[in-house]
Amino acid sequence: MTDCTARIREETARLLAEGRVDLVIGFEEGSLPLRATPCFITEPGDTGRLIWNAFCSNNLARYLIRSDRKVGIVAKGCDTRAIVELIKEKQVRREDVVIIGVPCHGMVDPHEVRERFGDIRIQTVEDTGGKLVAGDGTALLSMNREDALHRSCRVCVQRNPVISDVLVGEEVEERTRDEFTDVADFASRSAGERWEYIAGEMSRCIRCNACRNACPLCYCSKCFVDETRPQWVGRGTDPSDVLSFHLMRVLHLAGRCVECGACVRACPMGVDLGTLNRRMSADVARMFGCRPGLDPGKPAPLSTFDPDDPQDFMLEP
Amino acid sequence: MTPSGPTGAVLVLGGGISGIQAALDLADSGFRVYLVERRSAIGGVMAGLDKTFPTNDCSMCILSPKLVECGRHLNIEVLTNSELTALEGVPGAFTATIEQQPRFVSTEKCTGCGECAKVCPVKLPDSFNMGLSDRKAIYRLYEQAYPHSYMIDSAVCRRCGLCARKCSAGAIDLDMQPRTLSIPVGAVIACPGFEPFDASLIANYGYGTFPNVITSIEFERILSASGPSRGRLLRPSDGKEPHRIAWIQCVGSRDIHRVDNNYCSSVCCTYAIKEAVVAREHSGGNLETTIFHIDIRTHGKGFERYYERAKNEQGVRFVRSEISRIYQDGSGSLILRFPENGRISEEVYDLVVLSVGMVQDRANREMAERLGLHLDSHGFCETRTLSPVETSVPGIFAAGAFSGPKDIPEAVMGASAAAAEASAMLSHSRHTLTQRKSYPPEKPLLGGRPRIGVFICHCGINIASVVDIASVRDYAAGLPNVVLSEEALFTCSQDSQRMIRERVAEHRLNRVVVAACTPRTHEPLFQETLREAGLNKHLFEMANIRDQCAWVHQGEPEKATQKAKDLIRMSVARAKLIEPLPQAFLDVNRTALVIGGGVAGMVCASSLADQGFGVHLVESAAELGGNARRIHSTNDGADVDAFVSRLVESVSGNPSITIHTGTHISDVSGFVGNFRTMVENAEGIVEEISHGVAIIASGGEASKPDGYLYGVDPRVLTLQELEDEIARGNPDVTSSRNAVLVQCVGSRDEDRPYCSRTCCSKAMKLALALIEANPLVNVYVLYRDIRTYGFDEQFYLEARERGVRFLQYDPGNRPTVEIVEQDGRKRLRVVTTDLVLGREFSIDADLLGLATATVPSAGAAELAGLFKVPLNEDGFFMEAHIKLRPVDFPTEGVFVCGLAHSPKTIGESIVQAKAAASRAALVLCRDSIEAGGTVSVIDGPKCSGCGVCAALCPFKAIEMDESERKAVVNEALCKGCGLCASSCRCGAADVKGFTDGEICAMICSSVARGL
Amino acid sequence: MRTIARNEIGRLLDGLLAGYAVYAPVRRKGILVFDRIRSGDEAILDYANTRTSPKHVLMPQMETLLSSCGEDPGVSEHTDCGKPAVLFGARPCDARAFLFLDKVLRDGQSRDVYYANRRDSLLVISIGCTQPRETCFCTTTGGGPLSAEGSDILLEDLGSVYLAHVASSRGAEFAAAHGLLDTCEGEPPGSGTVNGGLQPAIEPPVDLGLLKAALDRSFDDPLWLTLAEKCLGCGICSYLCPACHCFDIVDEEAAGVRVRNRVWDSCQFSCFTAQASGFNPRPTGRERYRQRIMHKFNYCIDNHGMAGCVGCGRCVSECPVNLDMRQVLAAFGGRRGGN
Amino acid sequence: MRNPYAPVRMRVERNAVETEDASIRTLSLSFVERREVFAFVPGQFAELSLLGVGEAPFGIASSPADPDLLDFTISRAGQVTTELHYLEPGDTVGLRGPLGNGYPLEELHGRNVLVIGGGFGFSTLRAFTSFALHPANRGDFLDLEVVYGARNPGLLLYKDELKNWGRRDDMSLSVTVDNADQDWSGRIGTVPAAVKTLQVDPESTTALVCGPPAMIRYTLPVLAELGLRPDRIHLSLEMKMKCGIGKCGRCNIGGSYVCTDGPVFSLARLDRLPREY
Repeated sequence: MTDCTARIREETARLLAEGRVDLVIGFEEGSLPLRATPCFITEPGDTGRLIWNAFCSNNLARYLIRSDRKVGIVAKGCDTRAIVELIKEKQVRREDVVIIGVPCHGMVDPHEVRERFGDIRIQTVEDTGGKLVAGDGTALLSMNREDALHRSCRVCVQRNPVISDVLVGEEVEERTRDEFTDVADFASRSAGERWEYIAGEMSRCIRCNACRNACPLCYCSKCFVDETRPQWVGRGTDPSDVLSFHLMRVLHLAGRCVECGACVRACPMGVDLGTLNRRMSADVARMFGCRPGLDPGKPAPLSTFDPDDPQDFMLEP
Repeated sequence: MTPSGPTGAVLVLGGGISGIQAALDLADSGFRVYLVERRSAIGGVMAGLDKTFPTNDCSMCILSPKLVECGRHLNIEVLTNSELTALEGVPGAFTATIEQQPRFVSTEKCTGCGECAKVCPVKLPDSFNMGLSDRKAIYRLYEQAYPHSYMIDSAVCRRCGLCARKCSAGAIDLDMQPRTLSIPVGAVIACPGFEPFDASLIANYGYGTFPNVITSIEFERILSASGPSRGRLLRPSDGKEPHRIAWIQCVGSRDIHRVDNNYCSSVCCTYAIKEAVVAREHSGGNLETTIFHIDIRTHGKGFERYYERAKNEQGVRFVRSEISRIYQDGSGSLILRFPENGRISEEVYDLVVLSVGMVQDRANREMAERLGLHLDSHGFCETRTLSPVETSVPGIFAAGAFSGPKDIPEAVMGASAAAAEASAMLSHSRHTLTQRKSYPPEKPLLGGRPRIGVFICHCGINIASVVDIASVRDYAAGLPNVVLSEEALFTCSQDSQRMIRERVAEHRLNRVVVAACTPRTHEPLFQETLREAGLNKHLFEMANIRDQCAWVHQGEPEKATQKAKDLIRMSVARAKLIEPLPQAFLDVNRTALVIGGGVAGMVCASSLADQGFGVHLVESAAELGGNARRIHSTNDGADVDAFVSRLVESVSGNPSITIHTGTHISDVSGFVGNFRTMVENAEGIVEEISHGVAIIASGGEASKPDGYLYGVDPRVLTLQELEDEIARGNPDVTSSRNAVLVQCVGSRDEDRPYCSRTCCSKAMKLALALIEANPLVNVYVLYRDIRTYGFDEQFYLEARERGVRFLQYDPGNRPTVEIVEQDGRKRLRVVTTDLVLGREFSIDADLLGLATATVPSAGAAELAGLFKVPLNEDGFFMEAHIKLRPVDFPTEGVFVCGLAHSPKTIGESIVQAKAAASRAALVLCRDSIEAGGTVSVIDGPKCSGCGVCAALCPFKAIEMDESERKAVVNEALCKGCGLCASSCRCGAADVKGFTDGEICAMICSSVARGL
Repeated sequence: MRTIARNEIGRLLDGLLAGYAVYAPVRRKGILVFDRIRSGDEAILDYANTRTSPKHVLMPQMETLLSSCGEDPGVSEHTDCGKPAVLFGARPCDARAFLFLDKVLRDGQSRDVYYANRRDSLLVISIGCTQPRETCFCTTTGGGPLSAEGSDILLEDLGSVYLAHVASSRGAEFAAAHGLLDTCEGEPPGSGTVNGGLQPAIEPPVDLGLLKAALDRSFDDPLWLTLAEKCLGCGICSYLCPACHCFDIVDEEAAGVRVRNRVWDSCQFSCFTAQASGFNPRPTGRERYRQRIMHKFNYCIDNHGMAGCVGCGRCVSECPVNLDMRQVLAAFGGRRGGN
Repeated sequence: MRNPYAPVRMRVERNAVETEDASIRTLSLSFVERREVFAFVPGQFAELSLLGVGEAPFGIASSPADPDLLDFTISRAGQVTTELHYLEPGDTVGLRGPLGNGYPLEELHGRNVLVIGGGFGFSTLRAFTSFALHPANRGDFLDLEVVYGARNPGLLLYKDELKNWGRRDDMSLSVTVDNADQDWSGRIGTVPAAVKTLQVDPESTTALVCGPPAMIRYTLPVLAELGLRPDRIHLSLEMKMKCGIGKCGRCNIGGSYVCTDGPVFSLARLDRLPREY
């Protein structure tokens, strides 16, 4: 980790000094324990702010959308998956971005840590690779790093960057195939039960749009939610409007969602968006054999048209 | 019409697909057309087919729009129940006499409701369904027939008058008399089609005796959803589902023993495969299908793949054997006896389908006689390979199966080619006899409140017997913005149109909703009425309360009525939002660009020039001529060299044609009507050509063979090289003792899973030429299937008669060649195993000819990219629709012909080139290209520039503005299909007239019944 | 001075339930929020603060202002707020936010009757803080862990007991009427010997006066661009904020029922100020983030005499990219105010 | 207690097409139940609404001198305006107002008034001009000079009124269009160009300006050239508004709300506000 930090700083300084990029987007220390925060470096002298640790969970690809600058970006597997899709969808020009790829061990969910350690006032966290050791100034507590990972990191199929210009750190071993076991139980429930569960989760939604705005693939200049002619979705918290919003969003991401989990992490209300998204991803994988973000050459399945499409999905129960 | 010019009208004889295509091409290019059909409706054979190969498109579904178009065309007069009785005059000024039998039903008044047939007491077998079902004395030929009206079969009608009393439209007139018409026309296109071979002539198959032995045409009806069993696969004897079906090929074709037919009907192999595949789909795969055949002739574009898929994936069994006899067992099943591997086998089938060929019947022969046309020995209209649509009579052109067996695309191309000939002949009289409709100026809407008129149709009792029209009318009257709700017995009738026009004026209606039948057939009619009423035609909306209410909920009148209200409420909700859509008109550059200076390109260029258009002909080689320079003569003995020279001369000397040899296309921009193409020569000098259409005739070439010692031993030649040598009279070749021709070298293999189509006939020609040169030569043809389709079959027969030995090899065990020393001479030893005899042959040859594949020319892919048109898997250009648009592309204004499209003979290239010229002329003779209307529109600020719409647009009407990162629609190319709108996540793409807002309004109102 | 035992609270709330709609901190699917309780023991007393603020008690995220039905031309105004309500357990910062909302919605030129009616029938019983969170900065904006502003009654948390301070006449009336609590007779909270040590120290990141002065000069500061660069433009900060009150008015019609609703809105959304013509006076995140800070720490002080922020820290703790309001204030106040 | 969100019912008396393309119409409304105290000054606006469709703010286009009929000139842009365009005489519509400050009549008292309007922005200036021309008020002002422009003749509003004004001798009117057709005999050119030709006494003149942003941008320098002080130039601003009573939070410019402190601001005041409009 510290090694990665040094390498990221080094590469950033080099890219800026050589004038290859105008800006490098990476992470710096957050203002709170268990947090890192995106940072934007334009001066080689500022590279000392850059860090790499277990809390660099934001998907920085979000910041690349329709940028008119040459940008260097520190990118994990999931960030690069998003970049791949953004390039395909012409939101990012490959030649305008320099990817400092960082193989990822999975990012730690502060909520999990707090849950585990209870109400202590965490002041320090050490990531030993296998363990997380937290201190409140008086005592040290430790937990398995693996148990503290974000949900998206636990099922991540591509921790190493899919594409990169510079690779920082050792490649990590990829997990075995993702069989979508985490949504198997959900999928096995009846339609009514699934509906009830999702509706229950959505009832906490406050329509802050953080899921949308954190998503690297939600880049429409005018989101359907903000559209008034026609008014697809009411603006309030009527359950039907909330559900419509989330269901439409997930459908807009079908075949494009790279499962980075940014939406889940952004939600202030802990709404289980993960289940809905993962279920959609499972369908996309099954029906189209597609895992978005992994194949730069392959068009998104719902962005292709074949007049002879058998449309056999219509026959599914 | 100028007194000196020819008559600007054309008589088209025959209302099948050929006649329809010819009529549409001609009428659209400025000629008046009389389409004469013997039967009571146009549509021909295609109307009776179930699916079409190789795409398995529903035949009726692709034909129906053409029927409607033909029927509606202002400049096509369809004369059904009619027959030409005489043709007098000279080319350019004929007078045709047409005898029209009475229909007894007014086509203007009849709405096709079908109540008359319900009361008609006379029942007889329905000939359209091959007698497999019944019809009444008053009937309609088939469901989607045009004219849509019923007719009375006077031969069986008892004149009881029940129908006339029942008809609420008053359409029936039992006193209708025959009439004779005298029509001046400038040219005639004869395309009366063909008759299926009468299978009862082949006694040993028991057709006519055994109920479960049927013809392929009957089987099409059985498969058809509109057929006697509504698409359920049942056999005639007992209505049971068959489990084993056999097809017997070449019934009436390639048969000089039982009948004197020495030609191949060309289509039966592929249609049998299609029937087998479709039958298996119908039965859920629980069906054994066997095709008994001599050769499998799947020589058409995409057919070989179709065959391979049927054989390898779809479980269709192919047995190479001739059925010697059929017996019937007690259950009605059939025992087929046939030789197999030297023994006689017997197999039992539930149903036997005879793949009957195409023949000419007496009626066609008599008609030909009246026209003075020469017929060949089989009664087909005589034409020449190098003038394939010209008959023996100037001014009369032949198309379709009248001049020989053809499949649908060939018929369509022939029809267009014939149209091109007629058009060239009459080009000075274009637009002299055609009508153009004028409309009052459109009233501006001024943004006022929507004033919607709702017109509800009884459709006789078609709708009214189920739906409570009065309650629907009252309901509609109370809907928001509806200022008038009115019912009509037949909303589509002429007086109703007048009524609608009056109401628009009286009530200041600015939107019209018609609740009746389907917009597919009737929307244009009502839109026309709106235009006549001074309203933009898009201010119209239709609710289909017949199909979707009265028909599907026939037993539930309350629900049907409720649903009719729901549908009307939705329509009104949309109507409120509809806005007039402006139409823009763009000028057309009346020049064509023809790419490729081979026969196809030259023929096309000269046809266009003859039709009065300027042409730029671009050829990459230094001189014109292309592959034809190496053909020398056709099978029927025509002098190709002379033909090509003449053609080059005439093209070069034509002031309308500008020739650009030694150049290639470097850039293309623009769109239909207004292309700009850069033509670059070897020195890099670029010339810009402005043109309205482009025809790709970039040709093909022979593949270089792999193996067989080609390039190693000088005696191993491709067939093309062999032809050159024979023509040159090379003694090394003409004095050969043992000549071996190997077929399918590079075709029908894994790399090129298609048939090169021409090689079998060419092999016959060369074998016969070798024998001609040296009667002592032994010629061996090593083949897989002999595909001498059509009249070329006679050359196969002749080759056999002249002693050519045919040895069939297995593609898994191809012939081998090695050089062996014998008597101090190096001989080419060819070893092959004959499948029929099952033994190995070793031939010491001094000449080896290889039938190489025809492959697309090298620049095809680049050209495809420049014009944004597709290529198929084999690298040939992919037409818009393999059946009905064989020379068009989805991209408007670009056409294809010749080898660029697929392997074909020189004669076929000529036909296709003329067809392309005909289609291109349709664009060039227009005053302007209409743009706008129901087209896509991109809301710039909402567009995120992801490019999905541009990638998906099948018409290449959307481009990305890379600097703005926005999609841009070219309205001249957009067809309003809506693919962009449905794929656009940002909601930036919308189709005018079907906007998200309008659709949403309908959806919202659909769930708002409470109102 | 009388105290109320911690374990008596449940019973106290039960008693109120008969006459009042009672809102208290409860856990809903793992998230702590203010919601109506059905029994006193539902209320959670051991909490730092709720995830969402109690603002919705006075200004629901969505409320119907007007409605009409079918052909009837009559319009219902929905201004009646129903049963009087008690908000129990608000933190002093959240209670203080009501003071701010009052200035904007109730006490201004046009009285917002919907808010005002709810406010006038609401009694706020807040509980002082003993243990501030790492994100708290109430002292910056004039509040404090034991501030009674905006409350009717403040409970001072002494561990096993609470000390009650009546902070308004309505609080006094309520206390008297229910005989539930004795008052502290004017003793300021935290001044008692018992709890003196419990008042937590919260270091203000910036001096509000100096900040205001700095912001007055900072409209075109390039720093706004830097801050907006990180901001995702979501509405978490606005929607969790107890003082944010921007709203939209939207009409809907379904099945013959026509309604005009008020829904929360956020100045961070691009459509907030976008005009029908496409023109947007705040076209990018830079203008929108600036508006947020300027509104709270500059314009509100000018217009209402207090900042539109009470330092509850929700925006700090929940911002998905850790854009920390305190650092933002320090960046302006520290830089400009300091010299 | 008055509910500031509840509209009063108005009856549509007239709905007239203003422009050739029918994109702008003028609604004339009368009070249904009782003539409420609806005292307003030119330059104020009101919210028109159709319950279930929506509410939108419009400047009052008629003069307070004709208090019984209120005019609103409405450009069709979204759903609300489309539905308002659809209204026919006898229909009812909701109204909240008057809102905002209006033109500073007291300040204008006894001064020359230069009215400068462009396009659709002319509606409240029309209200002012009609008001000023009313016999009861005309004496309150000295010279009245009106400059009004549109993109083309078809987009000019209040054509009959313009004709009448053109004939009067107690005011001067110049109407100009950016692009003319052959039927147009009037002035061709932009509004700023027309203003440039005027002779005004800067000391005794106050300007009222309302129009599209481009017009305002190029007119202000011309006014400065003519010597008008910023506090003698008043602009009526367009801003997205919802509540109209300073609560919903979207129309502020700095600490000022366009809906309550505006929409009319003096240039001097605007210069003190952030440029966020």
